[in-house]
Amino acid sequence: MEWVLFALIALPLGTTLVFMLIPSRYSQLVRYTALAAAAAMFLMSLLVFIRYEFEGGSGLRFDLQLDWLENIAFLGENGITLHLAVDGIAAPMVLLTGIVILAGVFISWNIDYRNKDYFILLFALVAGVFGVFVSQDLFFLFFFYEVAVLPMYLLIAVWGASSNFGTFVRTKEYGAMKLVLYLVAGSVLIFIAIFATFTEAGQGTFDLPVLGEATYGETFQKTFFPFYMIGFGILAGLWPFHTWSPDGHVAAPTAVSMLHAGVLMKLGAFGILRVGIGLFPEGAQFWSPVLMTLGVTGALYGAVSALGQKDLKYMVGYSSVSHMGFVMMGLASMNSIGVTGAVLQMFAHGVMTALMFANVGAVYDQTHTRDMTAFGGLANKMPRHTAFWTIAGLSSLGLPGLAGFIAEIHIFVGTFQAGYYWAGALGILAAAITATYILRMLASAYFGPFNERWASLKEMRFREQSASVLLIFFIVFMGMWPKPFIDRISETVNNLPGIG
Amino acid sequence: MIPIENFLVLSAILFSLGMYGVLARRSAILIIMSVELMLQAVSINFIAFAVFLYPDQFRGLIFAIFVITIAAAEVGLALAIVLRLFRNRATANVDEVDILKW
Amino acid sequence: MTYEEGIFYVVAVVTVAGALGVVLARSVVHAALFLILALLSVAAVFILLSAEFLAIVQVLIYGGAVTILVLFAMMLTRVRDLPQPSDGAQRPFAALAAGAFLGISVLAAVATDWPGETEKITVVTLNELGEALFRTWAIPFEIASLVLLVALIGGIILARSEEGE
Amino acid sequence: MDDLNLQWSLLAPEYILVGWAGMVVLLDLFWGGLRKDQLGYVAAAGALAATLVSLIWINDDTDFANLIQINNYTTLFRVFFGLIGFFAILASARYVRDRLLHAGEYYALILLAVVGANGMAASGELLTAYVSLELLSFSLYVLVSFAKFDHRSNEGGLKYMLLGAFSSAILLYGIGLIYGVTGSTHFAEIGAQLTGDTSSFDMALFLGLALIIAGLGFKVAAVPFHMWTPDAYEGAPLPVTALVAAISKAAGFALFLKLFAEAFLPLLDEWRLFIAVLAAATMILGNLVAIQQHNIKRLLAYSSIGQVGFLLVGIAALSPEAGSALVLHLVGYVITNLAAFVCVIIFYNWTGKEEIEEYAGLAERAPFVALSLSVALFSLAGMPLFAGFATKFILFQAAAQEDLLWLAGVAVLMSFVSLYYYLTIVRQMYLGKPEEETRFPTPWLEYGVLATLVAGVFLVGLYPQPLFDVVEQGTAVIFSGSQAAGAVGKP
Amino acid sequence: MGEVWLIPAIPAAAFVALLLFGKYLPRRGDWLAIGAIAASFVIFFPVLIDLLDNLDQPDFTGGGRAWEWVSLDAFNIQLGFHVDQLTIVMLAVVSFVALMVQVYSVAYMRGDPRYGWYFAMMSFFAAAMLTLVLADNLLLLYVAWEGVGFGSYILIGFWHERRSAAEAAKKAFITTRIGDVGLLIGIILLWREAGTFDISEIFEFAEGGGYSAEYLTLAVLLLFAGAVGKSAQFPLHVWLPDAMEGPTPVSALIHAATMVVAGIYLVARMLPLFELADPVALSVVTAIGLTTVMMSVTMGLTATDIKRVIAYSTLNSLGLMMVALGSGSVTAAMLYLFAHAFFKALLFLSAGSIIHATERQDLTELGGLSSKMPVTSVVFGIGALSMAGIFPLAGFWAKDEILNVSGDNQNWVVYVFMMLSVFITALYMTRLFVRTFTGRPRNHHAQEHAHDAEPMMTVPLLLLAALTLVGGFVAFGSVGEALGFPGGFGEFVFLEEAEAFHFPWDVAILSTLIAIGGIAAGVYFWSGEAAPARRAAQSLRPVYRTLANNYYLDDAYQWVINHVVLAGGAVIGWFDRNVVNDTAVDGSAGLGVFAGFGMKFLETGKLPNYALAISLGVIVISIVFLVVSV
Repeated sequence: MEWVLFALIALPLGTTLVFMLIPSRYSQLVRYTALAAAAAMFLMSLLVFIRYEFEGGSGLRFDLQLDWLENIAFLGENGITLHLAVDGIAAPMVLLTGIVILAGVFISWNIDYRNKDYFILLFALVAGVFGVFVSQDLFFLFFFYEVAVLPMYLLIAVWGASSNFGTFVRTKEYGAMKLVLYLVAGSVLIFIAIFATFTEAGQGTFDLPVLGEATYGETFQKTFFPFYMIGFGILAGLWPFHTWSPDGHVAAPTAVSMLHAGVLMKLGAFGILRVGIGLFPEGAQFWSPVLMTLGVTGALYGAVSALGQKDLKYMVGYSSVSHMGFVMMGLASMNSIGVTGAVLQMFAHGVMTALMFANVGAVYDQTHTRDMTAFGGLANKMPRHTAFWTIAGLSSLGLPGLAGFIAEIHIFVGTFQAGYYWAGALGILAAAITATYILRMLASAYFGPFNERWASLKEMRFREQSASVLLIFFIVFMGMWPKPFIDRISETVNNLPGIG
Repeated sequence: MIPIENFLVLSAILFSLGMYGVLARRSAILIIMSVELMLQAVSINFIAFAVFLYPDQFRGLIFAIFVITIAAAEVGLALAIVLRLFRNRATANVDEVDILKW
Repeated sequence: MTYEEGIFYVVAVVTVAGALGVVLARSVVHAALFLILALLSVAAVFILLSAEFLAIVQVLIYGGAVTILVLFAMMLTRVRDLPQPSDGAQRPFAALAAGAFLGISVLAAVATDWPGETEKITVVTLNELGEALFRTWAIPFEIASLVLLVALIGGIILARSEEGE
Repeated sequence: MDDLNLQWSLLAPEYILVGWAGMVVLLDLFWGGLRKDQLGYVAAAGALAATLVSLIWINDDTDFANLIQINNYTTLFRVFFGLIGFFAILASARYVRDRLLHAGEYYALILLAVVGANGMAASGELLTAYVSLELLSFSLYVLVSFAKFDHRSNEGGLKYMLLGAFSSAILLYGIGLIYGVTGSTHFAEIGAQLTGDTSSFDMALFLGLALIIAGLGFKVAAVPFHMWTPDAYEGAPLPVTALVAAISKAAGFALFLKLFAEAFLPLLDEWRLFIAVLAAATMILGNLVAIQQHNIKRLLAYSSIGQVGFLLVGIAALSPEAGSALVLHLVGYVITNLAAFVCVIIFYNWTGKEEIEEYAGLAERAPFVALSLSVALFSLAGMPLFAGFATKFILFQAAAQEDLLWLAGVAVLMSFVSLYYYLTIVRQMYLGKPEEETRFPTPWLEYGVLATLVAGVFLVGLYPQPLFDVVEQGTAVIFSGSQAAGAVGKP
Repeated sequence: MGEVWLIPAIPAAAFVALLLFGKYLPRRGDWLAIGAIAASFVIFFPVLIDLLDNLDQPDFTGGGRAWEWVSLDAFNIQLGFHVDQLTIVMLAVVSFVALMVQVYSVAYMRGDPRYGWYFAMMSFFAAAMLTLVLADNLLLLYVAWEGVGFGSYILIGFWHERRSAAEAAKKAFITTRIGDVGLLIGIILLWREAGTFDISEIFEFAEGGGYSAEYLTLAVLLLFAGAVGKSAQFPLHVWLPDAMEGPTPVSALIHAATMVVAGIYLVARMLPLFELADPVALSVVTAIGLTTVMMSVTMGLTATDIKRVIAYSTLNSLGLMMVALGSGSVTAAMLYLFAHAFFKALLFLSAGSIIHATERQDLTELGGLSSKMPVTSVVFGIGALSMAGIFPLAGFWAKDEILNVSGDNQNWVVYVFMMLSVFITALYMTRLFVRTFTGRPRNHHAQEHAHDAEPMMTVPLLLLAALTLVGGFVAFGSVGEALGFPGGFGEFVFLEEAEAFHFPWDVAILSTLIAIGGIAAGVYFWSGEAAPARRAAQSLRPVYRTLANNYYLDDAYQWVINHVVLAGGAVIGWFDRNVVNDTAVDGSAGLGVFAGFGMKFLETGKLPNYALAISLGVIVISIVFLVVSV
């Protein structure tokens, strides 16, 4: 079974090559190739999730190690290896990626302008994402991290949309440039921290398990944990380094927003957990109050800003900031409940925000506006679409029975258990505010008397519906039966260093 | 006998004067001349070291020979370029050639 | 002070004077003439260092070839018509820099106690020199010839006027 | 001073190059029928031949008259320079045919430049090194001003030439002082001399060292000795720019590394900080100013200055690890840079334009070139999948190993800055609207060259192990001596 | 009988089935929903019997059973069910009223485009409410609690094309949600110390003195916040009157049986903790309850929408229950809840048939319907009298009980206010009845076709009316024993010790007199052309307007929302865009660009400058070298 992780990375990359061979005029062929590849990825990720065996504590599953660079310069045995494996944290993330890319391909179906190049970049991005989640080597984790960021630029700048909000304008070039530069700026910090880590560890290898064994001075940990925290945090939308995210969403094409908010932002949180906390538990302990504060601030701030938005994508973008704030709270709680909750939230938010963007895209394609006040009573024309929206919204406001609740309750409980009463309380308040803006949006855009201006509106296309249904299935599944997720995650989390 | 320092100081003076020339002069030809002065200083250095300190291997002398040779070639090439410049732009003043900047 | 020292100082003063002329003379032609002076006196310095062979080389290559070349160039570029003065705007900085460097290098020259014999000159015979030059130092010699070749090619290509010029 | 090894065959590659250069000139003179680009292919064959021949001495370790050392280091760089010449010539063929006079001399000069570069890498002694350096520089002076009637080429050549002479005078003065205090010009002997107590002649020694740093700094274009670079690059005919960017830097660093590893390593702790500061200044200035450029040649010039800063990191962190990392990055960088320049050349051959705005919509008109250029630029910015990421990562890690984490940090920050201006080019190509929709004609040869280089970029980026093995064997030898002296890196 | 879980499970299953296949079923599957809730109602009896058989066992859980849902060391959520006397009462009420309402709905909702969807949601709502009642741990209770909230959101906004409905649904959900913030925090606080969500275990822990007094007080008050939201107590009561936008049966279900009493149930359930906590906790409960009572009764005087008036009466009742709980008497509260369920459902459903018949629901357009709708008028009258607390209707006994306990356990102020509320209640219920059924029709053509509704709707009315008549007697010990209970209601449902039914005549007579007085006054004021009422309104104009505008509370909240919350959102949004992003982020980027702009002018293009740079470089390096190294 080891091959499966390698295949997860190789398949998208290979597909990009296949795309290059297809003459660009066969756009339909391109689409079906993409669909086939995405389906394959989805199935493989599902396989990874299901076939995850439970013996062996924190042990890595599907462990595969390919030499890349070793016995050279400062690199010793296994200096840098393509070390692929999943643990209980990575497994749900892999699944998430599989889900979102499949849905994303469905949503991208109606892209006509140079769709071949579009899919090439999209799949390169996905390869990077898979790579980050399954890498057990610090070098490759970072390698794939950048791979995942870079294609964003063209994806947004070429296929995105500029929008004019009257008082201000956000061009797609701006959004794309800011997004990429901001994220790479974050990786600068990571870069530095990695150098320091390797030197301090003195193991002559970037292999994460080995680095995990190494001992790091306490001051060293305290010094360099913030590098990881902020460096990865930027990608995770950590307040106040989040502004790339809403603008990026507004500029990005639908599927890219889905991947970006659904998966890419998770890379950041994942990095903090896997690298930051995994290597520097004491540093994490030391900085957790800060992380908690930032997380709570982000959660509230994002929710309140979302409350102030008229543009659907801005609203969802800020809600992402808010929800990633919850993830940060979970991580900062530094106990198994909270951290498990954080990972759950990563999955839950990934699925539901992807669903939200899919819906925004569906209505934007037809109306070419995202101003919620311009709509009204769309439920009459698009009942299913409305239902999807409602489910996504309810999940994000933490309605029991949907994914969001499971994740958030863990986070809140964890936060309280860690003794951050104020933080927990504010977090729960933020969840209530979430309810406010979600329901306001639904009430103004989808309910109430129908706005005749949209008389020509049609229900979502079948492909879009199937994408939504796919996502909803997992929202409900996790909401109803979270055990499979919790078991996998908590098993690993409990074995993390410094998680009490 | 004359101590080595004298020669070294002399070469230092020559070199500095050459440097001044390069920095201060406008005409490319004058700059080339100044460079020649600097190279003279270098040769004096080399020879002095060779004959005073390391006469057994006298690499300095060899060095000096090559310095002179190459200096000559340098002058030739440089002048050719200056000439070309003059043909193109009717000037040999280096501060007038600044289309390339920023 | 011995007579050798006397000679040295005379030569040195002439050399410096020539150099000063090169860098200060208002007319390029004068500068060129000063250069010749400086070069010849440097040749004299070589003799004082009992490196006669180099002195000869110096006189031949510089006193001959180079200066002639320079003068030719001046005629070709009619530098006489160049607007005066021939000094650039950054003269003070130049003086400053040169002065600073002078200080440093003189300091280095004086403050260092040079290893080995610093008072007595050992004469190197011409045959030793030739021997070394063509045996030990054959490689640089060959490369140097290539350098000259390149300079030659460059000179020809750049200097000669194409048809239609 | 007897029993020197005078086995001339050791110099076969250089003889081949020189001979070939002469042949090319003569062909040009006496065979009018030969098309100028075909002449180029002949010359390229020469470079290739020399490269192949130099492979004979793999794992050999001998020297010619104590001046030229033939060992893995030399072989590595002979091959490297040979290939640079090869690709440069191929890339120039069409350009020379359409835009330059004296094709024969042009190619001959490139070949001679390669000879000079080989000399710099091979020589174990200052005089030889200096003469080779001048050979390289002279060839480049001429080549830069090769477009006789182009004022910019002319001006670039003038500045390059005069400043070059000035700086080599400074370099010589430094060499003189070093010679004065150590009594030798052989790297190894100098190193041996400096291992002991140097306090008696520190003055001259450090002045000399400073001057040598300045002189070499000029050749590799380190701030503040870099100022000729943008002008020379912009002025020179495009293929020459490519050549200068590649070979003068490569050779400069070959010498820099060898000299400092074999001769000045004992003084490491004295000069490390200076080089580090130079490196920082270089990368900061290069990358920040590059943001402001609108001419692609000038932009690449500044970006190359930035790259010099990164390479200097390797010198600052001088250690066997850093040495090999430096060479690795050097190779990766040169390949990438050549790829970028080939793209620019192709575009110039089509349109005769070199402003960045004019690249608008290139992705529409020539997807392959646009893609390759993007790849090259991202590689320069140090993005993964491409050479830049792996090599930079290892180089900076090496610096971190030597307690230069701050420098590594600056370097990473600056390569992040560089991403910005590379992206602006990518934006032009992919977002700009082309003035006309028609596809450009396909120049197969250039595309072939480009494809090879891009493949190289990916190879180095995705699996550097073989290259790294070679590089490490190459650099091991230059540290062997000092390791004996027990002065490698820090305790 | 260990299958308690079936009671919520069956409606839940029905919901899923309807959701998936509803549109393919005959009659859109309404029979399925009704069948499901009926089944639950049937299963209720064995459970009841089972409980009665085992009353003596202290640790009897009524055949509850638990599945692990979420489990992670200290934190685990059980799908656990638990039955005790309290639960049983709630079960009876909920399942029965839900059944009635759904039967009623078949006719009421006939022909609605989303008929099937309606019944699906009804099943969901019932299932959620039953789970809430049966939950044996707080987190499951919270889950069901939220489920109920969601159900109400959908049902209130069922006719979402109506702006008002959409808004009302939103308002209901968000308002209750605000209370839930407190609830969840409270639950987690309780968990953090006790390490369990299981209610009984938490009780044990608390009795063991596990919580410090302040901590416990804080926790229970937070729980109470949840109850305030759900049970529409002041200041979160504003959603309830608007919730009338839903279909009338929904209003009946929400107000009579389920949603709003959830809060009461929660407090009753957790009352032991309130007792253990600082006394201030119970005082808060009383105060809130009393405030609610007084506000609602007064507002009931002026509201003109028939359903609104009933809604205010609901607030009124809920307030009373809270006061009862505040007085520490589960018995009184639950007795009232029990009775209230019937007569309130009755009132709503009959109001529903009025609306159904006249398509009007504004008092100013109704009147004189008694002739046209005799049955309705009668049952409505029964309900109204019960609400007013007239002997011997269910309402009387229940209200009496509350008056007793408040008399015993509260100071006289509370008592006085209670009596006052009794008067006003009677007053506005009379008004409602008089304006609706007596006098001359004010809007003829609205009433031309008005007539009693079809049996499908009247049967539930009659059943409820019957229960309203006799329901109160369960208070009597004898009745209870006759039914197989150990004794009267008080000996069945109690907190510490069973209290046999005692009947202080003074209170009874006093309250009855007051009520009758209220009725008389009402007749005086509003009969005929209601001239006295208008005069009163004239003379007390400011008071009148205040009441008519619900004490301006909605306006105040609206103002806060517009000028604080939304404005805050806009401000933060602006801040984020202009300060955080355009200034901080773009600014720092701009710095780099600007630095480049400055530096590029070093490249003057003049060769001498370049040479100067080189020389200066040389000089600086050498000087530093010489200074540092020599």
